[in-house]
Amino acid sequence: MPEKVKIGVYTCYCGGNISHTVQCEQVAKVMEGQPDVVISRTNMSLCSDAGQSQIEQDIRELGVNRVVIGACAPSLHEQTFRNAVIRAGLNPYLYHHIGLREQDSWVHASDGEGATSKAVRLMASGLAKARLLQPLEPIHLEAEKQALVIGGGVAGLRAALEIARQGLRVVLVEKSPFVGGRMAQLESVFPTGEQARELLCDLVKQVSTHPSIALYTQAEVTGLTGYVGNYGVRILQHARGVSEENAEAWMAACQQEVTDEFNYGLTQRKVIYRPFEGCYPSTPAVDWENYQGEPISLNGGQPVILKDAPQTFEVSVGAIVVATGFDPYEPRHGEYGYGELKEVITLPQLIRHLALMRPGETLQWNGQPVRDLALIHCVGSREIEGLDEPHEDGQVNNYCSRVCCTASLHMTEELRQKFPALNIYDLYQDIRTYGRGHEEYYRGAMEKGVRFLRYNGEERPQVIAAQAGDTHPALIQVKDSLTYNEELEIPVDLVVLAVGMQPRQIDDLVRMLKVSRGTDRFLLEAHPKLRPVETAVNGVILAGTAQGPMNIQESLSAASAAAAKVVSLLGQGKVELQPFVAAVNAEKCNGSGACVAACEYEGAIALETFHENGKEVKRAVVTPANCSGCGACVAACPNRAIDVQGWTLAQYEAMVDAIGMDIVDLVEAA
Amino acid sequence: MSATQPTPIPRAEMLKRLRQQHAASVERTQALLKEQKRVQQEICKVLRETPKTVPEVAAAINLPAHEVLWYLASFKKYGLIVEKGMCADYPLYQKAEEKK
Amino acid sequence: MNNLQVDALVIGGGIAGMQAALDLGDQGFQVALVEREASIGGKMITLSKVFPTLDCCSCITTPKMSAVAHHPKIKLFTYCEVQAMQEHGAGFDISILQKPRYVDATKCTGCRLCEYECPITLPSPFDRGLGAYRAICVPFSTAVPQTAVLDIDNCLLCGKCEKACPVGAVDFTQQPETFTIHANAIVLATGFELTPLGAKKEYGGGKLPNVVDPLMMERFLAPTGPYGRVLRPGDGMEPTTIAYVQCAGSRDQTQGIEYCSRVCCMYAIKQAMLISGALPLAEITIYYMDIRTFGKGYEQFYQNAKAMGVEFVRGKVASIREDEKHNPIVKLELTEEGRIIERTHDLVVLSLGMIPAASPADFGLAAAMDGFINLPALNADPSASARSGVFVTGAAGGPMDIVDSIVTASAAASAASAYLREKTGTNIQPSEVAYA
Amino acid sequence: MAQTIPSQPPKILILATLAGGYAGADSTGQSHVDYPANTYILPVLCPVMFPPEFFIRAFERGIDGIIVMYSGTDSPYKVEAEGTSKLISQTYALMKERGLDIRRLRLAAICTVCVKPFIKEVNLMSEVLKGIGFVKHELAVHKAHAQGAQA
Repeated sequence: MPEKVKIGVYTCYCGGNISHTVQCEQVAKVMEGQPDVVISRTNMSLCSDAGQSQIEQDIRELGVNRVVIGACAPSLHEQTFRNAVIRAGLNPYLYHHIGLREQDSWVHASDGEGATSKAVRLMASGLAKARLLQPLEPIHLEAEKQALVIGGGVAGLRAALEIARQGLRVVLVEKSPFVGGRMAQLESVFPTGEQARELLCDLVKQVSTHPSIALYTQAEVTGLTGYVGNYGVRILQHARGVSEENAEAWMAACQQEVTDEFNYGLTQRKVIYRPFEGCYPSTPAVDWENYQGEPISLNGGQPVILKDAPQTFEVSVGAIVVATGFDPYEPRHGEYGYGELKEVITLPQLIRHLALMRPGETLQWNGQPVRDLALIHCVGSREIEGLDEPHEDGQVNNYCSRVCCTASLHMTEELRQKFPALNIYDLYQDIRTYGRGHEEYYRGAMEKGVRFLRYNGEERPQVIAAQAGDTHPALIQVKDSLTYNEELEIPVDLVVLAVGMQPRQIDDLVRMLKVSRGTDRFLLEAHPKLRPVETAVNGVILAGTAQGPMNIQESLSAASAAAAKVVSLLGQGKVELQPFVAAVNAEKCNGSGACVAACEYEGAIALETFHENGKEVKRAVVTPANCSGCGACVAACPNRAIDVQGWTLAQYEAMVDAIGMDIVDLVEAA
Repeated sequence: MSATQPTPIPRAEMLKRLRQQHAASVERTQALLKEQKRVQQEICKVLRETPKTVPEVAAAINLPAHEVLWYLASFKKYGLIVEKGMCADYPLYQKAEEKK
Repeated sequence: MNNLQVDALVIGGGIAGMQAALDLGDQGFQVALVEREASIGGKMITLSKVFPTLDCCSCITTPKMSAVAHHPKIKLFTYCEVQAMQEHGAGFDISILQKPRYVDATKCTGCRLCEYECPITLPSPFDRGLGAYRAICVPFSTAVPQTAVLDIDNCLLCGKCEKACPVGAVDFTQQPETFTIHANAIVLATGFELTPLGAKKEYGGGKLPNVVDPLMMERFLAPTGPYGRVLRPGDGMEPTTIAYVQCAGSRDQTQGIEYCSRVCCMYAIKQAMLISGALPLAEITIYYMDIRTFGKGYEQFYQNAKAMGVEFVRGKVASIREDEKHNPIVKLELTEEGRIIERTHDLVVLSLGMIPAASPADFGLAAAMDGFINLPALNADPSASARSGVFVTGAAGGPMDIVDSIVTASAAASAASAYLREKTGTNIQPSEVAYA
Repeated sequence: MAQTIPSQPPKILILATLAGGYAGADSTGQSHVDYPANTYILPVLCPVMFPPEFFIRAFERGIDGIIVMYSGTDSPYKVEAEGTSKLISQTYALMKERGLDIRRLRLAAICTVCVKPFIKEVNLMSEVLKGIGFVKHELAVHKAHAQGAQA
């Protein structure tokens, strides 16, 4: 049998703030006479220790089991009183708070009588709600103290390491056979001038030796079930193909060569390969996508045909960090002459080209010495709708890629140092060297004779082939606003396109995770300030350039921030959610499915089949972990069989009735 | 009671010390208050009849316009005056009705 | 006052410090947050709306402030200064000065009766001197804690507030107190100040009444601002032509500030959009050399502003003077045309840059070239300072916007948490059941 | 008696979201701006939970005007902006059937520091109610008409 409702009502003077306008004693007196009220008190300052103790005492000694407080705004002290109620052993959700200060005494100072009757009605509505309050428990879900990190670039590595250092286990999956991602393809990094692969090597060493991190290369996520705290992830991992012991012999014996994506197509590599010296894992891998079944004879033995033996396994994780990174923008055929003129390359290609050169070698391209070189900024970035040609999905890249300006000017410094005689032209719209030490590259370039030309995004420069017999193979035509919009033609030996960033192709993953993408196609955060590394899907967190263009420093910060969110979520081994979620009254539910149709939250509510008196019936079942508590289902249900716990429709009706009542009736009822 | 514990200084003594310590700033503030009261009276007098703009008030009481604006902002915050429409690009200010 | 042992001390209660404290607290660490001002909220709480979403700033800041105040694992100390930081084997001893509020914080209910009684009115620092406050007041409407503070240097000692206080909270006998916090890790979130308005003499900032700084404009645009609308401070006129001078406190060797302050382009564009909303007839011009809208969604924001009619003029502003009506006259070289022109505006905003609000040396740390705390491992461990156990977040480590500050705050919390668990073996007690 | 005119002023119910209107009302309080006392603010998580019948019932119980102060597109809930407006239009249809002046129900986006818009909404509703009077009267008149039509 349900316990008899015994309400304690407290009207706070707030040191005069309320009582100067509202006749608190009168309010308390009316409350005293209302049904179910066992005690009605006033207090000069209820939030004081003495005030709180009084409430606790009444709960203990008078058996008060519902508490209604009229005081300052709930945002100020609701938690204070909730804690007092808890201390007295009562469920904190059996307490209701009415704001009599911000929403009554302070705004009706000129109408004391009106303020007092408002207080009476509001308090009466509080009683009405209190009678219908039910004890609630926060939803505690057991959570796996393990996280999945997707992507083994710098952000994924950093996120994995920080999560592991904070006591959770990590499953790190990398699609390619080696970790390091795009950072491994860099050489000197701004603004420190450190070597990218040396920095990575330190990070990889920490990741690979951490006992709580399990790394799977050549692996991808192929299936996903569950929700925050309890995701089931299916992972498919390809075979390495060769073993460490005969690694060198395998690579030597392999004949088939393919374009080496590590060097952005500048070189060829074998299909059994290591991308670079010092890669991790160091065992070479078979590039199954390109291996065409060539029989390989190891050390002159029987030729064998290598076979991939992909394995699928499942892991349970509580949260997922998406660190899938970026691809450099690939210019269209003919964009600034790219693909048409051999002398047009991208900045990432130039970085690899310089890395492949021998020390002391002069700068050459295509066998010809490079005397004049031009960098063009904003290639694949800051595109203008209606002016620039849209990409496959009909969109233009209207965003700034953030890193290309500094990367370009950092490159000019390296070029000037290595090849002092080289003439460098820099064609830009705005120089965006925003970070620590970035502006120095810009100033350095200006001082050291890099020739800057400023073009307008609406009239981008053109790159054309030179006429036969010209001194240079290519010609750039540009309207330069630094020389009062003079139309210039610059003969050059090499054109370097500072290409922007675009998100990797991860359509399947996006579908599985149900995360959203912005109009820039990068993954979308839940809120840029409130939850900048979380997605709208509880438990799915972003790290690094999957979210948008970032430099290494920013990727590292974002990855650490992602780790903080994972640890906050899973650190206790359980996730706690507010109890304000939908709950179905099975007796009233007739399985109409209206709630399911009304719900916008994936997996929050579904119809399930039950057996009732030998008949199969459908009933709605809520998965609290996925429910936001918005209550769209409440309005939709034709049978009033569903409610948001703690905020039920019946409670609102009771409150409205109390407010609608004539004040005379309220007072007479007392 | 431990011997090292200092005896509490009586409240009156503490207030006296506070007064001594802040004698200069109190004097300065008193002068400021006097000036504020004077300006307040003048501005209120000017605004009693018809609403006025900042430059109009400034001209009437011979005070720089930016100082007048500061006074009006403070009076508005504490309920002494209200905005009352615009005159060209300038808001008009008027004395607030006395609260009961 | 009692001394306190915590896992982590966060210094600075702006958005970065609050976020770092919340992240550490959510992980179960005992955290102390020390703030120099009487309320937390930092620079962010003074802003109107924030880019690029144009969210109302207070809607984002106040819940964080309240979360900090109510967090069971966070102990908040406002109106406190860090005096000294001693390192010892197990961590740090930080000596803290509690400045006297002359109000008993345990009694004050934030009712403001004292403020209404106080006879003296002063230029409000919250409104950058353009609004008014009283010598005793709650610092601003959404301050946390909602505790009054008395400005003793501008007090008449008349005692009216003491009589007005219904709970007897005003206490003229309060004295400064010093106490020590023992912490195993420290997060520095000391933030920034604007470069001084008058730093570049040619621009007339601080002299010309209608040349203002961007935080003043934020107050004009905020719903709680000093005028409740956009007026120029010189004479209360509703401005119809407003100009922004970019890089007025950055990228300028003559001021010794050679770096880019990262936020000025975006706040100027944002303010231009907000002014267009408030004053639909206003003409707004932004004088710039490079527009640096590099963050997520920022370039689109810039393009939207252009489409809305905000005028972007590339040019170097040489000087600003005023006419007899105090209208600022901007003299600039149009770099695209190679000529020098003068244009008169009703109001000019100098897009000032950021300088550190605290000296890195106060925490035993070296400054980088830009004067902010040096981060020795930018591309490996960007939250780490040169001192083990001391982490850096937000603008303490260099200019950055709110989004970046919040991300670096979580990053610093993560790095501090990893450090605490590994180095000191801090055993995390599960949080008490917190019902929210 | 249905036609008895209550002695109290008309009652305005304000359903205000915690993330929007409710906090806005608190801000209004902190600014000490006076507005009429016949306003009763109830906090809600998200107003999409109220079926149109809820509003009708409230009018029948003597609530003269209702303002839904939601968070609009700033809401933490996916459905709030769209769902609430849909629901309000459905309610309007129902109100017309019952002979209720649809000006008795308003939807307004109010943010946490929207002091002026909050006051504006309250004043607007007060003005409307001054013009159209008590809901009980309106319902009674409609009932009488309906009966008259039947007879």
